[in-house]
Amino acid sequence: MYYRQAGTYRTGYAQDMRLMPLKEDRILLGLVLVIAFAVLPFTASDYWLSAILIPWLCMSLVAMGQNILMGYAGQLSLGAAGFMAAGAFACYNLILRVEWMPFPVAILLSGLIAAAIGIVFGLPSLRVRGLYLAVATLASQFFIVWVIDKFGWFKNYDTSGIITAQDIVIFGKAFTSPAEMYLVVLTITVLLTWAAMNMARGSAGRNWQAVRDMDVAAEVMGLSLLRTKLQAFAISSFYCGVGGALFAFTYLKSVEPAAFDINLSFRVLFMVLIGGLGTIIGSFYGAGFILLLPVFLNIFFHALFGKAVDASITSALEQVIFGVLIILFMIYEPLGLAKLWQNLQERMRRWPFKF
Amino acid sequence: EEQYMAVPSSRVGPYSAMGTGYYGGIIDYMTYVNKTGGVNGVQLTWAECETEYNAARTVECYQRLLTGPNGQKMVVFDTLGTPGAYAVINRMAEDEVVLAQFGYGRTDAADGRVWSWVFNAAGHYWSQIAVKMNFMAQVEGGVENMRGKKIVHLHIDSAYGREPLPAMRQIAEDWGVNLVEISIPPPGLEQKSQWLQIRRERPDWVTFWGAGSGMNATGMTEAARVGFPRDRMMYVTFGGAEEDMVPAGDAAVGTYVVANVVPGKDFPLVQQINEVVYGAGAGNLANPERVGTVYWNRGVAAAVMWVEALKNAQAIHGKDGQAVTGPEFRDGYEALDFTEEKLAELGMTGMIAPFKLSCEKHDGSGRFKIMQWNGEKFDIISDDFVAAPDEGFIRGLVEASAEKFASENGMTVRDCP
Amino acid sequence: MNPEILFFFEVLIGGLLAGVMYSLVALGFVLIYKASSVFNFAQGAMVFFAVLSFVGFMELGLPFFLALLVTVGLMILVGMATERFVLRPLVNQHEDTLLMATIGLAFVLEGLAQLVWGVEVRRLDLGIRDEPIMRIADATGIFVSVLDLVAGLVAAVMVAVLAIVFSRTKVGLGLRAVADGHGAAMSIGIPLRQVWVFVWAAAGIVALVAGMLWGARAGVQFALVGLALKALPVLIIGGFTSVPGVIVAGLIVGASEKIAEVYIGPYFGGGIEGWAPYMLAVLFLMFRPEGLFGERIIRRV
Amino acid sequence: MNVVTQSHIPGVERAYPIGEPILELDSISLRFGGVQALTNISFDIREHEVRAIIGPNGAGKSSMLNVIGGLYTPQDGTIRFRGEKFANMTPGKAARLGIARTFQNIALFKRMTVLENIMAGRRLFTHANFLEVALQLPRARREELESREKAEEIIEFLEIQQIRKTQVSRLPYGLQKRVELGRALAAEPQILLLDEPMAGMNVEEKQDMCRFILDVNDHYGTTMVLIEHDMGVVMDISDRVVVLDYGKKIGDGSPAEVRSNQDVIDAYLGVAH
Amino acid sequence: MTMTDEMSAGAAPRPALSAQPILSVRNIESIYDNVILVLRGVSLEVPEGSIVALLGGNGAGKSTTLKSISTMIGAERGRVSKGSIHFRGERTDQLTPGDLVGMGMVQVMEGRMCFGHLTVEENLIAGAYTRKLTKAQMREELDRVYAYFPRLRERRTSQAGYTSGGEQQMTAIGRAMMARPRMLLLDEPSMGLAPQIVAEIFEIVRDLNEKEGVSILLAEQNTSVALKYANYGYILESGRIMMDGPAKALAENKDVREFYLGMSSEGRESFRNRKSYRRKKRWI
Ligand SMILES: Nc1ncnc2c1ncn2[C@@H]1O[C@H](COP(=O)(O)OP(=O)(O)OP(=O)(O)O)[C@@H](O)[C@H]1O
Ligand SMILES: Nc1ncnc2c1ncn2[C@@H]1O[C@H](COP(=O)(O)OP(=O)(O)OP(=O)(O)O)[C@@H](O)[C@H]1O
Ligand SMILES: [Mg+2]
Ligand SMILES: [Mg+2]
Repeated sequence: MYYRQAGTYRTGYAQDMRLMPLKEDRILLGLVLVIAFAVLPFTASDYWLSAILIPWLCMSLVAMGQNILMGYAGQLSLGAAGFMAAGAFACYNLILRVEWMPFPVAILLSGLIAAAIGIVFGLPSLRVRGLYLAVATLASQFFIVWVIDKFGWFKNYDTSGIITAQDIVIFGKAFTSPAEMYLVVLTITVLLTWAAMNMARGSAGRNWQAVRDMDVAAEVMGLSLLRTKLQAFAISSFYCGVGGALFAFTYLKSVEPAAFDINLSFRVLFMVLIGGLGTIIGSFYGAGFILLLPVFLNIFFHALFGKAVDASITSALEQVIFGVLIILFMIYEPLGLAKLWQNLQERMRRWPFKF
Repeated sequence: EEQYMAVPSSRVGPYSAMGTGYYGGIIDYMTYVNKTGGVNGVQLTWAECETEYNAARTVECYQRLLTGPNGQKMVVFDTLGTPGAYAVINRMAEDEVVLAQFGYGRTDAADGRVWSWVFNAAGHYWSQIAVKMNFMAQVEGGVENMRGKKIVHLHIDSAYGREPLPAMRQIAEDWGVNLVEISIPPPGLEQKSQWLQIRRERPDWVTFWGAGSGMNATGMTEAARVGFPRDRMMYVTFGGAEEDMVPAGDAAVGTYVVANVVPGKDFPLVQQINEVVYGAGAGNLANPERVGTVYWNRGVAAAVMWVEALKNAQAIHGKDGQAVTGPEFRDGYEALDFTEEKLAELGMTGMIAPFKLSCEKHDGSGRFKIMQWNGEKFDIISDDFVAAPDEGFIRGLVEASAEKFASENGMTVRDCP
Repeated sequence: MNPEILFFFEVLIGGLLAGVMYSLVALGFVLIYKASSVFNFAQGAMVFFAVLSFVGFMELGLPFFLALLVTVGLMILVGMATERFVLRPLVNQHEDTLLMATIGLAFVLEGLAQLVWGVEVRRLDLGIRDEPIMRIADATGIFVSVLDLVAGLVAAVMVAVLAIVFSRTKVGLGLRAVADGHGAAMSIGIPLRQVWVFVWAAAGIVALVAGMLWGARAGVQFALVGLALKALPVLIIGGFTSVPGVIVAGLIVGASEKIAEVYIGPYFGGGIEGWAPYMLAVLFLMFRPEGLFGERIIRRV
Repeated sequence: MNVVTQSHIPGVERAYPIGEPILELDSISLRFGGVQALTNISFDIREHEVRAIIGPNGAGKSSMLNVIGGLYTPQDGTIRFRGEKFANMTPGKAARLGIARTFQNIALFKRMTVLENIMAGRRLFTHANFLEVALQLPRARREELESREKAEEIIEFLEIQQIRKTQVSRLPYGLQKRVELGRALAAEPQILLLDEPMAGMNVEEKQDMCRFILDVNDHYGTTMVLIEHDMGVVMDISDRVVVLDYGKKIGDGSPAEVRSNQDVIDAYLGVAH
Repeated sequence: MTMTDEMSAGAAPRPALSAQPILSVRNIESIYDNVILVLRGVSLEVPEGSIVALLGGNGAGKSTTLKSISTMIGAERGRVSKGSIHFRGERTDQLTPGDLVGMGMVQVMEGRMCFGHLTVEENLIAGAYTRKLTKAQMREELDRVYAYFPRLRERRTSQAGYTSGGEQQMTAIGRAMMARPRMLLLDEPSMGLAPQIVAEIFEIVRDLNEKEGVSILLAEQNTSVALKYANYGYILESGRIMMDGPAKALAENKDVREFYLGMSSEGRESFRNRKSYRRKKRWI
């Protein structure tokens, strides 16, 4: 077993406070990054890059946003898709209307725009909590999509009311092939993940969690609930916005507002719950599970039965199995995939002992 | 030799009824072709993928189906839905795949100079709305009588629901028709406010542009509740199927719908499929009763065009008895020419209107039959297919819109011979 | 009477009638939330599952009432199964966990329903006329159908019954106790399992009723799942924990959304019904964070 | 007035002799709907002293602390801090004035570790905004290190090193109380409000807790307001005691005085002491 | 030294009072989340009609022991992984808390586990959930409890969530009494209660025990009171029974006096004289 915690000593808190105190973890991370950046782009098939990896990374970002708000700040929200839409259409219009606009700047700005909207729709959180807040945030979901759908300007008055995402151009270089777009998405995802982890572990994250776990105590410590909650809403929406923009520009490519409907918001919610509330990395697991499991089930069933069994039956069956898996999950590890992985590590450390 | 086909079906969720019927028809016809010697000996194989009628998953399916199990590349893609079509429409040229929008999707794609890979062989929403208004004119006793009449366009609040408006507004203006647009937010299982508005407007006609039989059926029941005559309502092709009428019960009786592909069991082709495929128990429909229904027949017709396109492609590129590539298929599809004779020989006379595609003309006849629901089935009430009042005009709109799009997105407009 | 005013009343009444239909769906949520502080995501799926099964049984040749009986039995079974395989293993877990589990349940029910009964759209004929009652129409110019009245009646009765169960009966006390704390409830011997089976079965039956009334209009089909969305604003305005709140809030939502759509909608090209109720709900929450009738959230230090 | 100069450790001069009133409460009244939680209560708290509040259950002790901490706003009455008048105290203000507290029903951040809880207590000493934190800019890093060091200092002091990284919800009740004290200390308060810090502890643990309280009071001169039911503790470690009963003040003075006060005996102590 | 062999002997349960035990716990191990082993072989007996005290420091495992007995531990992702528990001769491992309440065992859980949204009186009524009572009988029962806790009568109509800590503790105990148990498991009943109420409550406990013959197992930190009222005591430290014996004997024991009663040879030692060194319990 490679996993040894014993024998790893730390001198000074700085070292203890590193992102990954364990050497093994750092090695693992490095490996993952190398594969993600250097290996996959050249080895993975276009299908994998454009239909699996890209959407997965995009949705992971969105889930991360949802997780910051829900998992860390404890503000149950259902507006994710709305903010994705905001980001996507902001990005489109920025590039459309400001010809010199470089893609990275556009992405950043669309994130910020989403964040601004997020703050507005976060206001109810000051008085409203829990499920009530969740339903209240649905208002943002419906309203944002409705506005974009209603007013032609957002879609440059396209006759069929859809936008066609422009090509991604960075410093004159166009990123159009699946591999290239994958690299763009990957880079942004890695950067934002790093930032999210820092916030989550740092004072920002502690403030959010304080508000989540015991807002009275947090207030008594001199924490302003108002600022903390709105901050969480803003950051969360930022991530959703960026995720949405990338999703539109690298995956959907041509987008109608309806693509960001309520069901998408729910799916994002599932991702966070399955992945694990209050864990950044869990967002990736969750997004993977919710986004890809149905796909794999579908592939699997068609491979298994081919044309022998009526596809209507297999499709329905897939749904059932998906549901059962979710339930089993919650029973076996309510804290989500992230915790599952953690326990695994625990086991490895203690191995071969039980306790 | 085999030719790989892609079937991005939607068999679960709100649009499952539609999906099972349509793709059932497609698969049944392909089975039929295989059982009757294939396409000049080429057997059809296909892979299916569940889209749940959802844009994101359609994209995934598109990528997944792009190359088939046998390594062949997909030649044609048909999403049976506007959202799906929009999600993939920009990939066609690049991947060299034909997007066969069978009576749905992006209208101005009918201009082959701009959208060289996209087809509307079963007509599109502009021709459809024009036909409807033409029919109204007939009923009212001539276009001149339309002046001052009021039409409510009651549509789902989405791109698809608004698609016919450009054409509709134009015609209404020309005819002096008073057009009122009222939208229904999805899922539209509850349309009280809309119908109250209609009651106040007291229109002469309502064109209903809904999605999903929930919304469509509710449209009719609500109409009944405010006492609006059903025989003054015309349903869109995606609301004009048995699945939409039956749930509304008596409330549906009298409702008009238009059909780009006429339902019915009596067409020789349908009967042959019935005995060859279902006779051998190889049918795809869980419930064989649905053979001959609107969506199933539509699926069959769509598949017929695939197969005819394959034949043309083989002929054009001298690949008789061999599989063809995307570009070859496209040429074949562009060369589709459904004359009366052709239809007769296919055993589908009167099932679709004759039409001919070409380099620039990617839309089919643009003609529809008018049907009326009698509580049991649809009565065909126009013995021939009805055309738009001024087909040239519609075509003009299409080309204008296509050119606008091309210039905006820097697409090259190819010039056709 | 001035037609404009008359029309306004029509809109109002139409809205109220629609509101009743929303309440029917919302009721199921309240039932389960009140008794276990679980937000039952699967409620919409239950509506679909219940009524589809009902129609399915009728197609199998069962007469109306027998089919109804069998379906009720089925929903009780569903309740038991849910308790056994979903809730029991999750005793004392965080609400999010239970929420997630009910989401899984939703997928299962949707899948099963389509697996067993197929995806065709069914028609449901309750034998209740849904055309305007002419006598009323002639007298007042306002259109009301028998089905409307029946729906109103059914809703009223169900709400009354459940309200009494919760506030007056021993079972009701047990339910509320469980909602306040699984652990404490268990420790004094309140049988969690029975309690849960009870509410879930009840919610299932409520779902069936709602499904039948909706299905009679929109047809029995998957789209019914989406009804849950219509219920949510009703829930927060009424308060997740209040049975009477459901009906009041339902009426408020129905009326205001219709009035908004008819009188304000046109200025924005319509379709504001989609979000108007939620905006309204937010406004309400600003003044009463627990809804109109919801229990105050107790926070002590 | 008799200024106590004796340190808690007999024979040693007190580093911070008890000084002028730092907090004065003037005729505070608090109602909850029907319940009259506090009626017209006035007393003061002197700098550096250990001030105990005792009284039967439901007397209004916690409510009193909540008023001081700005969680409850009294219907009337005023609070003076170092002579400055505060009509409506808010939790934020209180915190900035240097008032920290622990809660009767533990109010720790359940899903965080001991260390995180205590570091969270450093709120008022962290100024880096979330961007600096996200990008790990120098100030953020520096502050993070500082609060970590301070937190460790407190952990040492409270002797909870072993459970540094344990999630607090996993800790037994007594330890949670200790962590809560740690979180309050992290704010380096001038006044520390302790609501039954020793409830549910056995004698030995109470002795430890007392030691912590007194040490803090000695080393930092922190003023302590202490609610406690264990008369032994109250008598031993407090300088002055207020007695509440049914929201009214029935006694105020040195432990000895209070103990001999007949009302107090009747209302609170009962025969058993 | 004495304590060590005390311990080695103490591990095995010694035959307690003559009467046959209503509750006997044999060498159980309890574990949370399948990883956190809390009880490492605890054995104890509660003779019919006696009051037994379970003493020990924080995290010793008192609550866990009680939860294991009432099977409530299952609700916290914990389980008894070894050993057996018998209540009135029946093995409890297959029973639910509900069954046990039916058999006459009620646990009053640590901390104020009231139903916050229910009124005090509703809380009490809920306590009688397992019993079939007429309105009249219910009234009697309530009056009986109110007789014990007059303060609850005053606050009966207010939501339990808004009552003071002590009031909530009383509500919890009163609620348990409503079930007319044969055996009560009390987890720190004195916690957060004013001295005279503590005295009251223990008097009540004794009454229950003497008048109604209720057997009682109580986990307590307040050793002096506990030993004052109990017949027999067990001392639990880090999941093991360290010593046990008749309450009197324990109260006399030197170490118990020092560590649990805070008595030194010359009377009670003040909380002021702080030991600057950290005392470790010698026997761990
Ligand atoms: N937020 C509140 N809402 C309603 N009533 C309250 C609230 N807080 C306290 N009370 C009431 O005020 C009275 C005093 O409560 P408080 O908690 O201050 O008593 P206490 O002295 O702390 O008692 P204990 O020693 O048991 O903690 C009690 O009767 C309680 O019911
Ligand atoms: N739900 C739980 N999950 C994990 N560990 C737990 C749980 N409950 C208790 N523990 C652990 O079990 C040990 C014993 O806890 P327990 O509550 O039984 O102690 P105790 O004797 O009751 O202490 P106290 O007197 O403070 O109540 C503690 O170390 C605690 O960390
Ligand atoms: Mg208190
Ligand atoms: Mg305990």
